Amino acid sequence: MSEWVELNMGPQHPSTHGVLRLKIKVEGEIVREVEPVIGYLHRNAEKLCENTFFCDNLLYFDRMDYVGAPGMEVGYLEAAEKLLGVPPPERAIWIRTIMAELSRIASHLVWLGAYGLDLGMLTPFFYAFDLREKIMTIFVEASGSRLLTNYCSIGGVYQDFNEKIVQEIEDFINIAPSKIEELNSLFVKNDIFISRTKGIGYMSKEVAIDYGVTGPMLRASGVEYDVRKAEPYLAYSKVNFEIPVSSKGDNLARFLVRIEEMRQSVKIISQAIKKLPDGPFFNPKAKKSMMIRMRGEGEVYARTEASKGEFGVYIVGDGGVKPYRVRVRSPSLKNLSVLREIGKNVMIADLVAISGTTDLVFGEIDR
Amino acid sequence: MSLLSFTYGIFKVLGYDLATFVTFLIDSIVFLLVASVAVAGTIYFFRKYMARVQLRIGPNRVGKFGTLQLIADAFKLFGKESILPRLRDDLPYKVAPVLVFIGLLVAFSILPYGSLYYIGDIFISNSGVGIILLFAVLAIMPIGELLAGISSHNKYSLIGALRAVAKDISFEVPMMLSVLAIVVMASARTTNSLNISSVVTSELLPYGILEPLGLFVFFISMIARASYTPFDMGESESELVSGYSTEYTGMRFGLFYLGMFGTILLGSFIVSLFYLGGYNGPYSSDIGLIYLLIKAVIVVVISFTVWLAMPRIRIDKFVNFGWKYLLPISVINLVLAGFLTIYLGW
Amino acid sequence: MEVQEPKRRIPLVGTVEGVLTVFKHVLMKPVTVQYPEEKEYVPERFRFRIFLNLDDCVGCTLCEQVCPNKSIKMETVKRNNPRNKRMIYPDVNFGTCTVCRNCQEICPTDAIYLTHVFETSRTKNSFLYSPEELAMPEEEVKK
Amino acid sequence: MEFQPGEEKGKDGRKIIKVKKEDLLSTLESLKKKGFNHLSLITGVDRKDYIEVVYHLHSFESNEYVVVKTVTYNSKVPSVTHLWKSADWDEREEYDLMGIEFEGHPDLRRLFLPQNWVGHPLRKDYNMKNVQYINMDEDGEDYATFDPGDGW
Repeated sequence: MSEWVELNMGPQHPSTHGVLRLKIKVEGEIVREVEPVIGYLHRNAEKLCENTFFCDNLLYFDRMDYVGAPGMEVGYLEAAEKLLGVPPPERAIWIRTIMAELSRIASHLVWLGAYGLDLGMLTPFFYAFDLREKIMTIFVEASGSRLLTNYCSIGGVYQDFNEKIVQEIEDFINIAPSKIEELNSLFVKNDIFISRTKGIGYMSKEVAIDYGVTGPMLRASGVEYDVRKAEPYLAYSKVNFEIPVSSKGDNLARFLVRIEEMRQSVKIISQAIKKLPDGPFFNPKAKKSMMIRMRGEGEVYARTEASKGEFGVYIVGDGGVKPYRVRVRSPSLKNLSVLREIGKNVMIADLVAISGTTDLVFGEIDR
Repeated sequence: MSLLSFTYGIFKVLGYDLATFVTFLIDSIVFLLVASVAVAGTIYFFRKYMARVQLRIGPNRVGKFGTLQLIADAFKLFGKESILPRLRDDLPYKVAPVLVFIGLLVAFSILPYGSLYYIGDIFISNSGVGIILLFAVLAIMPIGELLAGISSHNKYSLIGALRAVAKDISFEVPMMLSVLAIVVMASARTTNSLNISSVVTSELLPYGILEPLGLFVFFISMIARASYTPFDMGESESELVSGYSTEYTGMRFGLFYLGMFGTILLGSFIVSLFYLGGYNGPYSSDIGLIYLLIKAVIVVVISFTVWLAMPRIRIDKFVNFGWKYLLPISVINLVLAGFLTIYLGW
Repeated sequence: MEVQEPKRRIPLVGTVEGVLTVFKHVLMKPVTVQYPEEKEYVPERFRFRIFLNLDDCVGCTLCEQVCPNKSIKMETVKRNNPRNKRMIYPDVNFGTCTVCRNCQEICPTDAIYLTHVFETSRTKNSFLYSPEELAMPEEEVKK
Repeated sequence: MEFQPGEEKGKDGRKIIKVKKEDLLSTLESLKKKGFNHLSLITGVDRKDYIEVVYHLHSFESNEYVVVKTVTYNSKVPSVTHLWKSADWDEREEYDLMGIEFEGHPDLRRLFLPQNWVGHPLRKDYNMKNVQYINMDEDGEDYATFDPGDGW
């Protein structure tokens, strides 16, 4: 009984979140082999970055993880500012922290809704997006764009937070916890949801480390590792938060870790908004006409904890106005590569459930 | 007084043979139209309801409150090019959607719908073995699904059809057992316990109160029959694209779509007839149809809410659930029904 | 911090609770904004349509250089402007513009700026705005 | 600039170990034994005459970070897939875009681009004027072509 059928899931498939293509070999309902095929959204952002100024490159980073764009901007700026020697002022650091955490919640909410759709739940998607809309309002108030904010810039942020934005963030902090609880209860109270996630898609600690998995997926496998704690950047060393960890390593653990991360992010934002210092929001060295004249030399690697995992940017400068080489460590790519291992010998329905918990965003994987 | 005699009264001048023929023809056509409109109304209601539950507005552009949206959709579906897969098995591929829809319409015409003032009892067929006939007709629909899945020559369709069949086998037996319990209960009160209208008329206390387990099993079976979430493994759109209807476009797909919503409506009618007291109600018995409709709408709302709130169960878990839980529950229910009937005489 | 798995409960109770939670939302107000009839609130910092002040433009080409995806190209316009001797002005292709605001940031004379206007729907391939069209209000730009 | 093996501190404060290509595997093996169980990133930097290959290693236990650098003149580097599985796709990506051949990689194919793509885009001498189009063949595999009529 080893008659398998090769089934082609994607690139146009309802549950592959964009353009993932899974070549799977099924034996009846059981998946024997998975081979992810990627590259359908490949734009070669690394090459594009080599041909534009340091200040413009931000744009391509917005378009990587497009569901939580400010988080990606922060990652790039961590590296670029070190290379160019224009550190942001204190207020900009706190503003960026808030934006990064908001984008983490925004990204997790998209994942949450899409995960519901993967499992066949139609409604939580809309509740998640309803809450996400509040974050989008904050983004649009702060930056003028909803999705691809392009808010941070080298040496600070484009525009300062005003009272209205602070007010909206406070409103968000007030309503977010109860909405997150409601969303959470829609899922975890459901017996069918538990049966679809508990014990499914087990990933051991060793496998996770070996494949370079980071972020919530790694933490759900029992490694208490978060760049925000391990190598604090921005203002993360000055706020209190906890890293959710689970030793179970299954779909449910990954689900719960992400939910808990959202709660912790709300906590971080509420602390940051209180501690938001006054002062300049922009490093005068990087202002206006300096934009295209900034030169960087040497090489810098900066890593940040994006919503998907460890997001690293490696920039090599040769003293020119454009970077010599930009390399991006995409967390989703590493998280997807482990699907070959944990997607084996499960049912088709489970494969969808597992690839849902890896939280794929193809802008970032294919770059 | 019934719908048939009411119509016969109008055409009496034509003589017995011709009048009977015309009566049945006209009544059938009216029934067909009403059933189709009711199914379309269910779809409209679903879209509105889903939108409101999801904090949206729903169709509101075509006609007042979007009521004409379905007509627009129907035109769209008719106007679409029907793309036929090259490797199809032609006849079964074309027959399958029709089979699903026909099975549904026939099932509609078997049910009694209570009475309304001047028209009287509304039914087309009042067969003495109505219950058996009803479930025999309902068993046509899975054949259509299977044919659709196999004849499309698509891997997704094939897996979907296999899932649909596995699902059907695992809930049919409990469903029939729970219906059998109804027949057992009814047999104490009426001589004709296989006739649907006499079963319902004997149902002074709704059987759902006497047999909550039966109601549970039957409701789940009706969800599985209509194949929406949580039991839509056959056409699970996030796993198998669209299951057995993957290769269908245009009006052929529309028939599957209508079939699904029609089954929800039919299932609600059956549930309210068998378990919720049907067209029995307080005060006048002349408005039985209204009672039935109210009950059916409540069941439809419950079905839709379940649909929108639940994730999809995995096929092997459902088969397990069917054989290990639903079947024993329905057997217990049957035993209880017998006990209640024989010893307590309820 | 170890996350806690939900406690085991009586089967179906939680499921019914979930169904009720969903049902409760029927009574809530829809969040949809019916766009063409209801105008959505436009935030203060929202920017889209690029305007050009032809009198202020000095033709320095900085905006062309800084535009990340080459949406801005310089174009010759015969116009009497003593500050713009080369008579070159930027045109903008809105089909590729990402509203990054770099042109506005870098413009030394604030001649090019972004505005709240965003209803610039066009048929395919007519997104290129010449310098004169950039100076006109949106309603007057006939495409 | 001549490549000198040795250690130095980078601009971002990370320890950089520069090794010759011959010593690469033994260095990485000893680092892995020391507990650097997370290979974060493999980067190739095209320096025109030679290619620099950079390995970012990280240890979850001690939270240390180390960067290993090597150079190759014939764009061939030994593969480290047997040490870290995460090297698999990284090496495929670098092969795809940078053209570094990782010797001993079990399945060295292009990761993003179609298999018959001409050239490696991240090379400095890659001709960007030479447009290639992508289309799909009967089996669903992508292929690249120079003919604009064939692509989409």
